[in-house]
Amino acid sequence: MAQAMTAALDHVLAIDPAAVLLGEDVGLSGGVFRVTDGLQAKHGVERVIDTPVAESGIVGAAFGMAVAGLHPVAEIQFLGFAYPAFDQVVSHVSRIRNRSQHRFTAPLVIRIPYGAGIGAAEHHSESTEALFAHTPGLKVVIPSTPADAAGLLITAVADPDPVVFLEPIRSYRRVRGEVAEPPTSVPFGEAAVRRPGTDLTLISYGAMMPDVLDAADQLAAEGVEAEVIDLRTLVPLDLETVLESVSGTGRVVIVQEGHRTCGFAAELAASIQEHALYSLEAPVARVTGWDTVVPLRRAEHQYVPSVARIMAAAQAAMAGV
Amino acid sequence: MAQAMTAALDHVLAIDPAAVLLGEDVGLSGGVFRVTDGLQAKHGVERVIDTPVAESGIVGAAFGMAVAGLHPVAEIQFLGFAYPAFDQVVSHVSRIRNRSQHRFTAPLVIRIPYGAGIGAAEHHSESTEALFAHTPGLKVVIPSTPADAAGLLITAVADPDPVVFLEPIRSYRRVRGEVAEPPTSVPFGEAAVRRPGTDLTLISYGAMMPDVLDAADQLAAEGVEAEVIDLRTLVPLDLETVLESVSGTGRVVIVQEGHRTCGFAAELAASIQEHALYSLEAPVARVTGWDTVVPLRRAEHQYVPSVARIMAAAQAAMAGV
Amino acid sequence: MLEILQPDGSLAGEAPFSVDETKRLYAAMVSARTYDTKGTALQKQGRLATYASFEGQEAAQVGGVSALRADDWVVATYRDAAAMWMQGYPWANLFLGRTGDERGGSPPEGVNVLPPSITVGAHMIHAVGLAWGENHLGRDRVAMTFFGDGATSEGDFHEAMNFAGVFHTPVVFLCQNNQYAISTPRHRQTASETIAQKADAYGMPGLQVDGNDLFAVGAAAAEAVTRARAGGGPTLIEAVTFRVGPHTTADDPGRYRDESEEVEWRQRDPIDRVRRYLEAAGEWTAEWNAQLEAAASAEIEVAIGQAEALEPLGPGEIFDAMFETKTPQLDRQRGILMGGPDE
Amino acid sequence: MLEILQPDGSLAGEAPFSVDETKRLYAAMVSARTYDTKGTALQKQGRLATYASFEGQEAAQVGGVSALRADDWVVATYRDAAAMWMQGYPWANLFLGRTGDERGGSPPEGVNVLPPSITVGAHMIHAVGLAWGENHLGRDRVAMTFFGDGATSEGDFHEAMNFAGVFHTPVVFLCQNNQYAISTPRHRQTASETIAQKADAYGMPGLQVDGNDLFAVGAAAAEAVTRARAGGGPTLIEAVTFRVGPHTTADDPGRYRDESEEVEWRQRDPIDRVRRYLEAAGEWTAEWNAQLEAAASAEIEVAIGQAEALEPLGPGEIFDAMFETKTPQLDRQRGILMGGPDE
Ligand SMILES: Cc1ncc(C[n+]2csc(CCOP(=O)(O)OP(=O)(O)O)c2C)c(N)n1
Ligand SMILES: Cc1ncc(C[n+]2csc(CCOP(=O)(O)OP(=O)(O)O)c2C)c(N)n1
Ligand SMILES: [Mg+2]
Ligand SMILES: [Mg+2]
Repeated sequence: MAQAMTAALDHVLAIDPAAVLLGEDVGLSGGVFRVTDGLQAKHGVERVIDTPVAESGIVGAAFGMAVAGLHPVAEIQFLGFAYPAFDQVVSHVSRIRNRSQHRFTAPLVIRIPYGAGIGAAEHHSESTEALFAHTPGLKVVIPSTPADAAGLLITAVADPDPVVFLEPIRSYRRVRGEVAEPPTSVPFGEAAVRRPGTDLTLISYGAMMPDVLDAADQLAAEGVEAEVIDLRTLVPLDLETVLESVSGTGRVVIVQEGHRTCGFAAELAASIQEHALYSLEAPVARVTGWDTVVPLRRAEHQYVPSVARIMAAAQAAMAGV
Repeated sequence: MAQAMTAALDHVLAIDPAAVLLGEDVGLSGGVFRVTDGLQAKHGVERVIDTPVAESGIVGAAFGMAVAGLHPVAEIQFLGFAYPAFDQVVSHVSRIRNRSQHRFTAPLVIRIPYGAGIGAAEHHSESTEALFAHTPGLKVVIPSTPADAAGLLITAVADPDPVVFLEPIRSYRRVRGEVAEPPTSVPFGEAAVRRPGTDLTLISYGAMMPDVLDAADQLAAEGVEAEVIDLRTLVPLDLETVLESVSGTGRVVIVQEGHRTCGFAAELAASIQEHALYSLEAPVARVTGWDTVVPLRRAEHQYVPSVARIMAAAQAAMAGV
Repeated sequence: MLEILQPDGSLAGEAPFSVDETKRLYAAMVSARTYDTKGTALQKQGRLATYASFEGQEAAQVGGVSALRADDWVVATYRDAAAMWMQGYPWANLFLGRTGDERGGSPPEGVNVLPPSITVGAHMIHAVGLAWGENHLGRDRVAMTFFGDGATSEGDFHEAMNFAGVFHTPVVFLCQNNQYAISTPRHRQTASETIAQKADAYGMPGLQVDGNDLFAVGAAAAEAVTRARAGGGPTLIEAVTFRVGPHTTADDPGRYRDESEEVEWRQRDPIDRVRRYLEAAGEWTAEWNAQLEAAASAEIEVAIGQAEALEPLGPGEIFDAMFETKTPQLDRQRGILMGGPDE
Repeated sequence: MLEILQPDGSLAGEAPFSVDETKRLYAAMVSARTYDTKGTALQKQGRLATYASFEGQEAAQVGGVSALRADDWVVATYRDAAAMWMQGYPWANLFLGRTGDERGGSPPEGVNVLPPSITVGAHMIHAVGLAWGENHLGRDRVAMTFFGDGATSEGDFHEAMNFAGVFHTPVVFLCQNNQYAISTPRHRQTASETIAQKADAYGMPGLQVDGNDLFAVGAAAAEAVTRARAGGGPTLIEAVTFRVGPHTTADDPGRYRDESEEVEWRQRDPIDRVRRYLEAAGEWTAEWNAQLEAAASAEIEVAIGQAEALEPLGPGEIFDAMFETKTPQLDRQRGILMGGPDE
């Protein structure tokens, strides 16, 4: 997936003269995950910019650049280091269109690796996408495949509004797949049905998708055909595809790595029962990370939803409890 | 309510030598809402501390003080100005107990006025309590009455863990009521049933409570007896009281001023259907603020849930839609 | 501290402006004062939300912007109406914002002034990004950002200054040190002797000027803008001034400072000073002044009229500027507000 | 820049330590280097997560902490194991943390050292709060905080320095300017000529010292700690040093710097320098050194053994330290993890 993103960024820099990348170590060293590898050498230090260690400065400067007419792609090294920039994101980036009633806009992308599963240090394993989804004025994108990562990134840079682009760390190297050259753009607000099914709806996104698909395979072996939906963008949300599936299955399991309370699964569960209560054959189940700090390497497996936990929830849903 | 809080802080400063207050303008001028009025004159500049304009500094310093053994009560002037301190709250305040496995703790309180309804300037009307509820390791308290404001504040200062204490701005002067002297502490994790009822459960907290109670009165006039629950603390959450009520009524309307997506109402709705799907006679309804920036004075009324909107949702719930 | 125009109207250095320019800037300060006085009055009548007076800070704002080209950027705060207006932001927009209407934040095309920043500190880095972006796009525009002494304590001030230093962006940081951040006096805001000297920590020039001296501010700003435009990088200017009025109409300065301070600073009024200078040069008459005041008053009344004539955002319009195109979620929410079922 | 002990082991000023003290600190540096070497090796074997070497920075850390009393606070980063250990944080805890185990963050009672800060910048204000709190509680403890050149760009550095200046808290800010923040060289981090001069912006003394010189760091730290304890307020010390190894074991310095830089800085190795000094004084022998190394190695192997002997947190224990008492929500979640129904 990382390579697909590099190709997408390369493409964007080539076709959009207003595009610039900035962030800590994105240039000379190619970024902590090498997503921007080689791009400074190819496109120059004016367009691939190494910044001081200052996340609020990175986002705030990118905001100003965007208002001036550039299409900045800012990188924050890990989601756990995005919080120093939170005020810029919430109070400025997400609002300038509204506070100026379309007069000024901030078409910037904030790329942020997120999620656990590589045994990293503290603050390197967060999945707090809900914080951005709760913030009006942001689009929130989380790809799960290389083609989507590239295609959604191209859409993000071209989008007239600010986009928080969350990249699943554990998929960077592990998830592979074909990507067109140049990558084809993927629209926002269209969930992908990754697997058709009639018995149960499994909904997830980003880093959890491989495990969700594994669980679906195992369920199939048990005779349960799960429809698997990959949301791809949390804002805008393709609730239609979700509701269509639920109207057929009546049973739903939502899988999310983030903390449980007020996570995105809560939003989905609330929305599903709002619209489809009478088709539900079982409670909408949430399989989530806990309301704990993400544990470090030795206990990380206790936190991230496992295939076993997804299976247990699916079986409970099939049993109607 | 503001006066009750002043009395509670005065009491805390008197009985707890480790308590200190700090924040912008809390001393000489008594705070933007006069909640700390007179306390510096009475308890001294060492205990009621005016700080520079730097929210991250305020919270970070309070954190250090708490680890050293003090019980700091930090004030942020408005919830919209808490974001510069977000990293301190999320990455440090909420975590030190876990990252040190109980060896170090941060028993501090962060007081933050929140909510719309006084026609204030931009960034002065936020209700993003969900951001804190989503953050593991924080207790989140939102009083709706003077007695609770005082009583919960006393509990907060004595609590061994960090507490985010959100104070409803529009209730400061408008909501009045008896407060014992000295104020009686109110425990965390115990919702208050403000009105008994058997037909419908109305759940809310903080600034929305007066309107929710109004709606309940109007519903009663229409022959619908609503049970009204005031959560008082979002973390810990008294789900038991909620579920008990729902098992009786089968119909629920949750009222929350915050943005809709991933708000606390989403969490509650998701939890209620998880535990009580088969007692539901209608979808759990959410009456919320929108996924927009809180509008300014002239259009603010379009944002904050109105009694009419609460009534409409209640009537729909009674009709089972 | 750079001082050129003395309180008595005499010069202690070279005037940076011709007499005609000086008269034009004097007129601007008179307009600004008129706006300010009306702003406070309107708020008292309940026609504005809160209002933040900048009385006494006219020279700092007008002098600062005097150095800009029409297409340069201004990124300022709730207290910088004079600076914003000087750069083309209409009085009507400023009033409109103060009534509590988002459309106040939308100046005409071509006016490169962001809506006033209400959060303290975050906007300075926006000026850095704007200047950087313009530079990148091959334009020689400069950005000037206004902020207070209190704002220098925020982390974002530091990051903005540091980025400007490292990337050598064409920005002018203009700090109006008006001695207070709400109730907090300057000496409790930072232990630094001056604010100007903070520039040193970022490898940029810092200059302290008498902020009530139109000529000193104008000269310093011109030097900084010229340097920035020529690729010489950023500058920090500390304009030492005083907020004569309350923090906002919701504030009571009696709680935290002695009235004598205000009385003392009124002696150094920035407008009076230019008046004395022009008068000594035979270029000021009471009639001319009355004309200026009358013209300003009329123009500002028109602006108030425009602002108040605008109907509030209509039902559901609060959803219209969240994105270029509304998401399905916002569409649905708009539907609920407009009276549809709560679904 | 303060320099006392020259690379050749000769003195350019007065030694702040007696020979015995010097030998003790030399031994500490040898221990630190031993730990560091083993850390990198263990990571290569997959027994640690990432590891951040501090090779070349031993004098800055050991010299800094040499000035502290046992009950003073140290608030440091992922690269400051030597400083933390000097102040009582066990090697076993440091290793444990690096294996990815929260219990690494829990030093014994009485050790006033916070777990290492992984986020860059946020921890310096904690030192300010600790020092302030201790002061408030009537204790004369000092807090020393360690951070890098990169950390000075974060807004929190600014707020911490400013609070320390305004409230005159007994804190020592010790910046190890090791020339790089991951791939970013010092001159792209800030346009300030030195980091020490940033102190001026906060009304506190700033001192640049040769960070590879145990005596210079020790002398500067002693002066700063003495002043802080006596009520004289905070100090910023810039210890100019170099990160000889990679940023962490996940980093490849070849991408962003020339190896010649490393070679050059190895010449200025802080341990060698003290060795030469002691040798010249007839106080160093190869046997003594071998003994030190052997003792350090043995001690550190014990620590590794302790860390690795500890079973990982058991099922459900990840919920146990979120609060003093688990909330009902955490109890329920724990139940799910332990195999109960997913509700
Ligand atoms: C981030 C943030 N914190 C706090 C506030 C509340 N506040 C509004 S103005 C102000 C004082 C600012 O002082 P200064 O920068 O000196 O500007 P002045 O008001 O004197 O022009 C404060 C604390 C805010 N608007 N934003
Ligand atoms: C807030 C934050 N942003 C980014 C990072 C990623 N990161 C880890 S170390 C580092 C460089 C820090 O450089 P410096 O302060 O000079 O310390 P050094 O590593 O050289 O000791 C960065 C950017 C982080 N840990 N925290
Ligand atoms: Mg001020
Ligand atoms: Mg460094």
